[in-house]
Amino acid sequence: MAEIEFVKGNEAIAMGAIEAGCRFYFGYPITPQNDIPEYMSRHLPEVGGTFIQAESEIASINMMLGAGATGARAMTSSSSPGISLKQEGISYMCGSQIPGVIINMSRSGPGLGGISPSQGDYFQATRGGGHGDYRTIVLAPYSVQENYDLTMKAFDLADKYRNPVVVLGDALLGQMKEPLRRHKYRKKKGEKDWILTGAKGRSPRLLKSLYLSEGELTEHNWRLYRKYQRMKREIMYKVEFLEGAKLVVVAFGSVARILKSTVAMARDKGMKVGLFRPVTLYPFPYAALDKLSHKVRNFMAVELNTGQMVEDVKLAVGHKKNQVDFYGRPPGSIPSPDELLEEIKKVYNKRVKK
Amino acid sequence: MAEIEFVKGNEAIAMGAIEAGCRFYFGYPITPQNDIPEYMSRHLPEVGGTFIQAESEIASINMMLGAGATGARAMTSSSSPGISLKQEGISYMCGSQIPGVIINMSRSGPGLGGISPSQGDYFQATRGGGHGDYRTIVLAPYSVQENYDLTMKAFDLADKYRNPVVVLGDALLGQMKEPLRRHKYRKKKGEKDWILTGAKGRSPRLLKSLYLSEGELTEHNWRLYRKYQRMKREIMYKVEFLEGAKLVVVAFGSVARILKSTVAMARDKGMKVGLFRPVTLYPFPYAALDKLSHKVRNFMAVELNTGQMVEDVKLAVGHKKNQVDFYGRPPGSIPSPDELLEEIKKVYNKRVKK
Amino acid sequence: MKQIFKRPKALVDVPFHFCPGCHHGIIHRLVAECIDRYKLRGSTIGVASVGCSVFLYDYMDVDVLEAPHGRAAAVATGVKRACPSNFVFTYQGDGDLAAIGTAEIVHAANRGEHITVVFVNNTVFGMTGGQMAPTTMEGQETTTTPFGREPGTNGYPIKMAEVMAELTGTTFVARVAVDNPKNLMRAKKVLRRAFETQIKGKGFSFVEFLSACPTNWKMSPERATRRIGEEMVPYFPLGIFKEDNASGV
Amino acid sequence: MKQIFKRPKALVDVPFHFCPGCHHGIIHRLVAECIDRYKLRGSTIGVASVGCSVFLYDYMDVDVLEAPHGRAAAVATGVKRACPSNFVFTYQGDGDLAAIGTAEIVHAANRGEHITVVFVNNTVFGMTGGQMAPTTMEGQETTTTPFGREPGTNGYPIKMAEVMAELTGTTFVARVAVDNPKNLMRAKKVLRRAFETQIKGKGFSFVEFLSACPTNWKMSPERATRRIGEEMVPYFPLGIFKEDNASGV
Amino acid sequence: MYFDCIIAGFGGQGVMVMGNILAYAAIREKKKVTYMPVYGVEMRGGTANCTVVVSDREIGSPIIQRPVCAIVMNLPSLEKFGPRVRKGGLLVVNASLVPEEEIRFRGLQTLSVPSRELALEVGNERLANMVVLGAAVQKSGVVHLRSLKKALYPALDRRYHKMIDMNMKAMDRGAQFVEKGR
Amino acid sequence: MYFDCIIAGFGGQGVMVMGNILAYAAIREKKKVTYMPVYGVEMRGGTANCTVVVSDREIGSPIIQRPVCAIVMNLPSLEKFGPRVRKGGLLVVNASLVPEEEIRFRGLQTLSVPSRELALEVGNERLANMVVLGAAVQKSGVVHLRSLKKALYPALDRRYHKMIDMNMKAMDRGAQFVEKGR
Amino acid sequence: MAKVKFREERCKGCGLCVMACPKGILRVSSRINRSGYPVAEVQDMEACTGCTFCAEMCPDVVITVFK
Amino acid sequence: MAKVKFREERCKGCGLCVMACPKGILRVSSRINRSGYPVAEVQDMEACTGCTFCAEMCPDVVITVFK
Ligand SMILES: Cc1ncc(C[n+]2csc(CCOP(=O)(O)OP(=O)(O)O)c2C)c(N)n1
Ligand SMILES: Cc1ncc(C[n+]2csc(CCOP(=O)(O)OP(=O)(O)O)c2C)c(N)n1
Ligand code: SF4
Ligand code: SF4
Ligand code: SF4
Ligand code: SF4
Ligand code: SF4
Ligand code: SF4
Ligand SMILES: [Mg+2]
Ligand SMILES: [Mg+2]
Repeated sequence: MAEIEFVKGNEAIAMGAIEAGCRFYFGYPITPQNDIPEYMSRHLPEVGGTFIQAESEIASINMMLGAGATGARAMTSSSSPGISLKQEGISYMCGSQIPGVIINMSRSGPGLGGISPSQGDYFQATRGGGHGDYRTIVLAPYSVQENYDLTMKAFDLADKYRNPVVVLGDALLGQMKEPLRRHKYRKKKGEKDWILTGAKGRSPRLLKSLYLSEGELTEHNWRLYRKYQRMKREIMYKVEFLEGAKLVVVAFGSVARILKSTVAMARDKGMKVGLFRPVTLYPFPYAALDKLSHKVRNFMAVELNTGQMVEDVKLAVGHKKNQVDFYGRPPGSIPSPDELLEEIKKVYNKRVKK
Repeated sequence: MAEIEFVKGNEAIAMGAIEAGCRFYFGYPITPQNDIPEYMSRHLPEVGGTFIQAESEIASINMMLGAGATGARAMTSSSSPGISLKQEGISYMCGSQIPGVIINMSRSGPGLGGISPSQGDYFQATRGGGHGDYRTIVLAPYSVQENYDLTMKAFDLADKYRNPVVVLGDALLGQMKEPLRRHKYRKKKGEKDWILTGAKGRSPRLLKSLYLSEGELTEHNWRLYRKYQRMKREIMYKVEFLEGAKLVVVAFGSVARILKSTVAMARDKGMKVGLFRPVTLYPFPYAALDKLSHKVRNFMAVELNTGQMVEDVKLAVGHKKNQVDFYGRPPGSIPSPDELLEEIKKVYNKRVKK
Repeated sequence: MKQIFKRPKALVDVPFHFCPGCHHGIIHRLVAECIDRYKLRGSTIGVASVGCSVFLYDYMDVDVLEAPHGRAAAVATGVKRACPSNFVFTYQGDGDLAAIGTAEIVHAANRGEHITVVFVNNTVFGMTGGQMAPTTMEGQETTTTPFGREPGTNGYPIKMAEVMAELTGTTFVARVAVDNPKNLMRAKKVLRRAFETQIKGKGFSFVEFLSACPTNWKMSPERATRRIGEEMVPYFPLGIFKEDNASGV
Repeated sequence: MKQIFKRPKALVDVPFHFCPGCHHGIIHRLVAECIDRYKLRGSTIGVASVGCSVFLYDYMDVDVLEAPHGRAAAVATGVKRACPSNFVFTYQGDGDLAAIGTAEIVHAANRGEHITVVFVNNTVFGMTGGQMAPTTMEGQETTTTPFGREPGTNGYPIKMAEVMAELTGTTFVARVAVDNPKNLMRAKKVLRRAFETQIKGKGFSFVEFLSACPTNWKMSPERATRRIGEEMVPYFPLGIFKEDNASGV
Repeated sequence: MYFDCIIAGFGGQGVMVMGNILAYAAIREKKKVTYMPVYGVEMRGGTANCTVVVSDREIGSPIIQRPVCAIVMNLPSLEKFGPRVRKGGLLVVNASLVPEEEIRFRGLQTLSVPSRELALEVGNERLANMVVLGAAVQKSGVVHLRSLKKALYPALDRRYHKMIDMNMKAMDRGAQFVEKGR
Repeated sequence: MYFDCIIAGFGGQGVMVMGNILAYAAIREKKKVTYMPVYGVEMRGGTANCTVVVSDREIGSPIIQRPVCAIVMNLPSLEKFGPRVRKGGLLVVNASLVPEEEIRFRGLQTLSVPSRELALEVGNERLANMVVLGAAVQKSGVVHLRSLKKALYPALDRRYHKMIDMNMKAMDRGAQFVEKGR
Repeated sequence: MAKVKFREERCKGCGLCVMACPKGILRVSSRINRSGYPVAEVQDMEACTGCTFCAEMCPDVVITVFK
Repeated sequence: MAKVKFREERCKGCGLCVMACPKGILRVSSRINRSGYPVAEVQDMEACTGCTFCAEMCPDVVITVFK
């Protein structure tokens, strides 16, 4: 297993899922993530798992809700428009505290948009595009290896918090191929004492999200809220080139990957630019960025959209106390490292060299 | 017409719609907004309009997309779970620039939740719960009269910007009855030169959201972005008791209505508390709050959820520079003016009287 | 004296929230009787839908999962695929199954999922206050067809049992009523056959119950019960539309 | 010499993006011919769906609206209700209409919307790379049925024309193929009848086209075209399943 | 002038229509009014209540934790809302369904109305709610009895207008009960 | 060591497999690699391209605006990617589909490979892509020709393994063309 | 000899048992239970055959039958 | 006397016209057009009856027929 394979990002996700014990996959085709269902349809049967191509994204998420309720590790995947359709189901899963893993290899919006990479679903993923107060952990890989590793992790987190977990990639991370090192999954301990298996020898169990008596739902919401607060333990982020940085670029996922080159180029040119990459988008690493903001005054969010995560950066570092600039490239074209360097230069010259 | 009627909030919305020239309604029943489709089914035929009870919320929003594309004034209404299901369609309408009015008389979430009032859909409404970068104007009435007036306005704004407009109420605003003064709708000028009517004597028209050639979608997204920026002209908010306020409570919709009593009570008790009520939730009145934050240091967001609009308040006034406290009451019980007074007192004593 | 009629064990001893004369109560009891009969109390996973029967879990002494409105068939698919040896049924109203849940029921049926679907057709959206359902009869007044259902605008009452029978994937499809003791006794037998279809691993079974909603029909319970035979049965004929191996009911 | 075959006027003079031998091209042309024949160029509103035919608007010289995947029938409902005197048609693939769009097509049909549905059944999700569709044949290998469609897991190929015919609300329902000149000529006539159904205000018309997808079937265009007669027609019989007033084709 | 009131009972007892009539009466008197209904899950049966606020000035909250007045039509409603009435406030009880001994709230004015008996006197036990409403209005003085009766026209569906006379009689009977103590 | 390259052509010309083989070859040499494909809308026909980055160190962007090398298999690809090659970079052109006169880029090394002719020599015109790839690798030296050939095993589906010999020959022919100029 | 027993507090007075009884010995009385419903009762227990129709038809499982 | 004309640059060499021609006078040549497809051609125009089958079957509307 330690052999290195050359794998497409989408496939790495499917591999990670199967390795982590996912035995049920429910999905509906949509570009650019079809390698996931295709891989699952071929390889799940080998491990005794079940692959179902559902009639729609809505059916998929609800099949997953059903499988998850029985304690099975289950996954669904889609891309932006399909994820929009799953929002009601995700809200139900959160309300009923049923785990499951949702992959969004997002594409361009709004509407039918296009099939190129995009980060336009940041708000949807981090704020819950469905109704009501709910949150899902959101993991944002930026390499094929992370696609694999974070998908595995997603299953553990889903079970740990009895909550759906979203892996937010995009067309770039799904289509890209890179060497992948597979590794054995070590199962997390823990009995599931809430699952539906038939009430043999015990009193019946019930999984629901309807709470009608006075105050009950308020309490349920606070209980969920406290759970979401506990998720802060899972916060992950990566930093690079922070030494003496005068400007910290904040970015996640595919654009963070591109910026890796850009920031190296900037350093080569003597610009003191660092890179901060949230790996958990929810919970967002507010505290880490806040801490950084005591040393660094200038931040710049870069996203493949017209400005979403930048709000979290502002909330974290307290704009009006610190500078938060933004460069957005909405989907439909992908910025190259060179183009991004130009944008960073503009900000750097304005803020740092002023 | 100047006669005063005693009308349920939901019905006021339906009346406002018909008065504003809405002739097509597509909807699917869900508590607590059923009075809207029921009113429409009875009264649209009187004015030659069409009421369709669709097979689902998804069908409803897509029927509206179809009717809107022909230039008709059309509306759909639902409540939280049903609105979640409309997110893909809303994203398409924004992407294709098709107007329409969407009423969300929101209820408790997450999941099936309950049928009591809630403000848990704030993020969904203001950030777009669907995929991609898109925005809808969000109007938040707080009385039966405003239900009527703002629904009328919603149709004008939808046409003006060729974009769906959301009216965000909740169970309280839908069920409450108050006297209503109807008034004649004055039609806004303007030909619709983009609508589909059959290409007789002209070249064909096309409404779509798919943009595949390199850079085209990026440009489309910026075009939409600029439109969303222009929407700032429509920002509305109301203030009360601002004279010498030491603490400004920020709230919208039903809870703002309840707070009207609370703040009056606080003033009676000599506490210098003011009330700031955003009427447009998107675009949010950032600038007005920012301006206020130069005079007032302490803000408190109050919401019927676990904390959503509070982020916008923080973004507006720059927390870390100003204090932003929060009281949330997630759905399942409604806070009374007295209870809210207690919460405000706590903050007031901590921040102002310290 | 021997007790010759008693409450089934699988029916939790609490009062129903249903309106007076609502047939949901009868249908609940019939389901519970089957659970008793086939000793399924310890192996059943019920899937509740959203409608007047949403509190199914308060009444059935089995594990229950609440599905979003219309999605019970998809949810049950997930449950049954993950737990093939459990007995899995859905309980769905006509709004739930025949309106918003059309795609889910058609495809669960077409896939031949090994589940049992209890479908309650009361020609209205009961829980939400009596709006038109896809099964609402021609001319019937509801809160959203105040002038009566007019096929030109609203289409025709949909015959779900017939549509289900048309699909290759279904094994057992029937329509019953509980409006009088005779029909009720037949319904019991049919429901048992539906249960047996799943128990024997034979595939997808579907039973449509014609059911009275006195409240939203704005009728007395008696009048409502009579309406079933007078108006509904002529349009929605009772009977078994499809079965694997026939044997007289 | 007279030109006895020419490109229909309603078909914009640009190359198709379809793969070599894809029948979508033929079907597009037949639709355009009908638009010409009935002089509908100025009054048609087409509703494009998502699938290989998504660029319908690039090819048809009429107003076109793009519907979200699966929702064309609902979108067309909105269009037609708002513009009852326009000619409104949808053009949908089998993934679009028979999978995600099941509820929308069933209910548009059941309401008897005055629209014409052109349904292209090529037994796969073409655009997304050849995944199983609800219409995929038993045993057929697709990218998501790598070992062939197995009814026990994936269900049976769904016969949409038959399901449509079963619904009370439909007026004209037929299945055709364009795999040889004879079938193609018949298809033309059937499509005209479907157009006439709407033009005469008679209600909902539905034509299912059996169509080859050489690329995803991994066959040469010739082999793919032959497959239609050899494998598809026996399971998906051609013919008119329902019509208002019969008159020989 | 400010008055608020919760009216509660079984679904079917007509508490919603009581609230509506009261609200219309206040509108007739050029007051500001809000009316807020709360239903249970059950379509029929179950419990229901509504809150009516009447004031000279613009009304803030349509929801009241501690009302000035409560009209309770059955025992569960008494138990739920009785304790919430403000000190010195008014508690109107449907004595036909609530045993006298259950009504023991300190510092309140209480008014027990034998609604069923009085309604039967007027001619129909279904008029019980009108009797209670007449009594409550007479006791509280929130609106004139005259306005209350006039309010029947806009408040009731045209179908029921033929019963307006009966309803007025029932209101009168309730008011009379307050005046005369019987 | 750092190298990046865009390979572009019609769908069906096998540009994706070229990129894959190159990537596998680099992996054999213990390099870091990324491969990024870009498809058009068309399932068949249309245009396709991929980007391969090879480096000793961890790779940042898998997408390159100005590559060190471009391999263009048809005229549209030349027009699109030719101008993007970095000064002093390498432009490999499929001379069988691109007229010589179209190739006029300053400051680049250009290599025109008559792929069809050479492939036919080896036995099958469908080997044209392998010829071009062999030539490009020989010219750029990004990996050893040996590694490139070995990379056929992991890169090709087992079904096509019987054709590996032919493919190797085609690569050799391409390399030879670079060496000998014919 | 047969006997039917009513669990009165559960009765909603719907009258379906009355409709169902072939002997016509049931009726909805004017007695009101705690939930505010008039309750069903037997008029002539002697005539009961124990056919269980009333119990089968009762939506609220109010009735049990002995024989 | 009939004539078929091919708009070669639109041809994708799918061969459906070849299949359709009752006279068997069409074939896909080895000529490649600008899009990289081999194109169809007539071998024996004299034999053409102008039945239009080829044109009807051509998915890319490459063929026009004269008679
Ligand atoms: C997504 C969504 N849409 C709508 C509703 C509201 N809703 C609840 S139950 C129901 C219909 C109930 O009708 P039916 O299924 O026929 O059941 P019945 O109450 O008649 O037994 C509806 C529309 C919902 N809960 N969720
Ligand atoms: C909500 C949503 N889900 C999935 C997709 C992806 N998608 C695009 S086309 C298609 C299916 C195409 O198949 P079909 O309708 O049969 O048309 P064909 O390409 O075969 O003509 C799918 C699943 C989408 N665009 N939107
Ligand atoms: S509303 Fe109708 S279906 Fe619902 S409980 Fe009452 S009678 Fe039964
Ligand atoms: S993929 Fe299939 S359906 Fe799509 S264009 Fe190609 S051949 Fe036609
Ligand atoms: S059927 Fe049951 S609930 Fe109805 S009246 Fe008879 S005993 Fe009471
Ligand atoms: S058991 Fe039969 S006879 Fe006896 S009361 Fe019931 S229905 Fe009547
Ligand atoms: S017109 Fe007929 S005969 Fe002539 S080439 Fe075409 S198919 Fe052959
Ligand atoms: S059918 Fe048309 S596209 Fe195909 S080979 Fe013949 S002319 Fe060319
Ligand atoms: Mg129903
Ligand atoms: Mg298809």
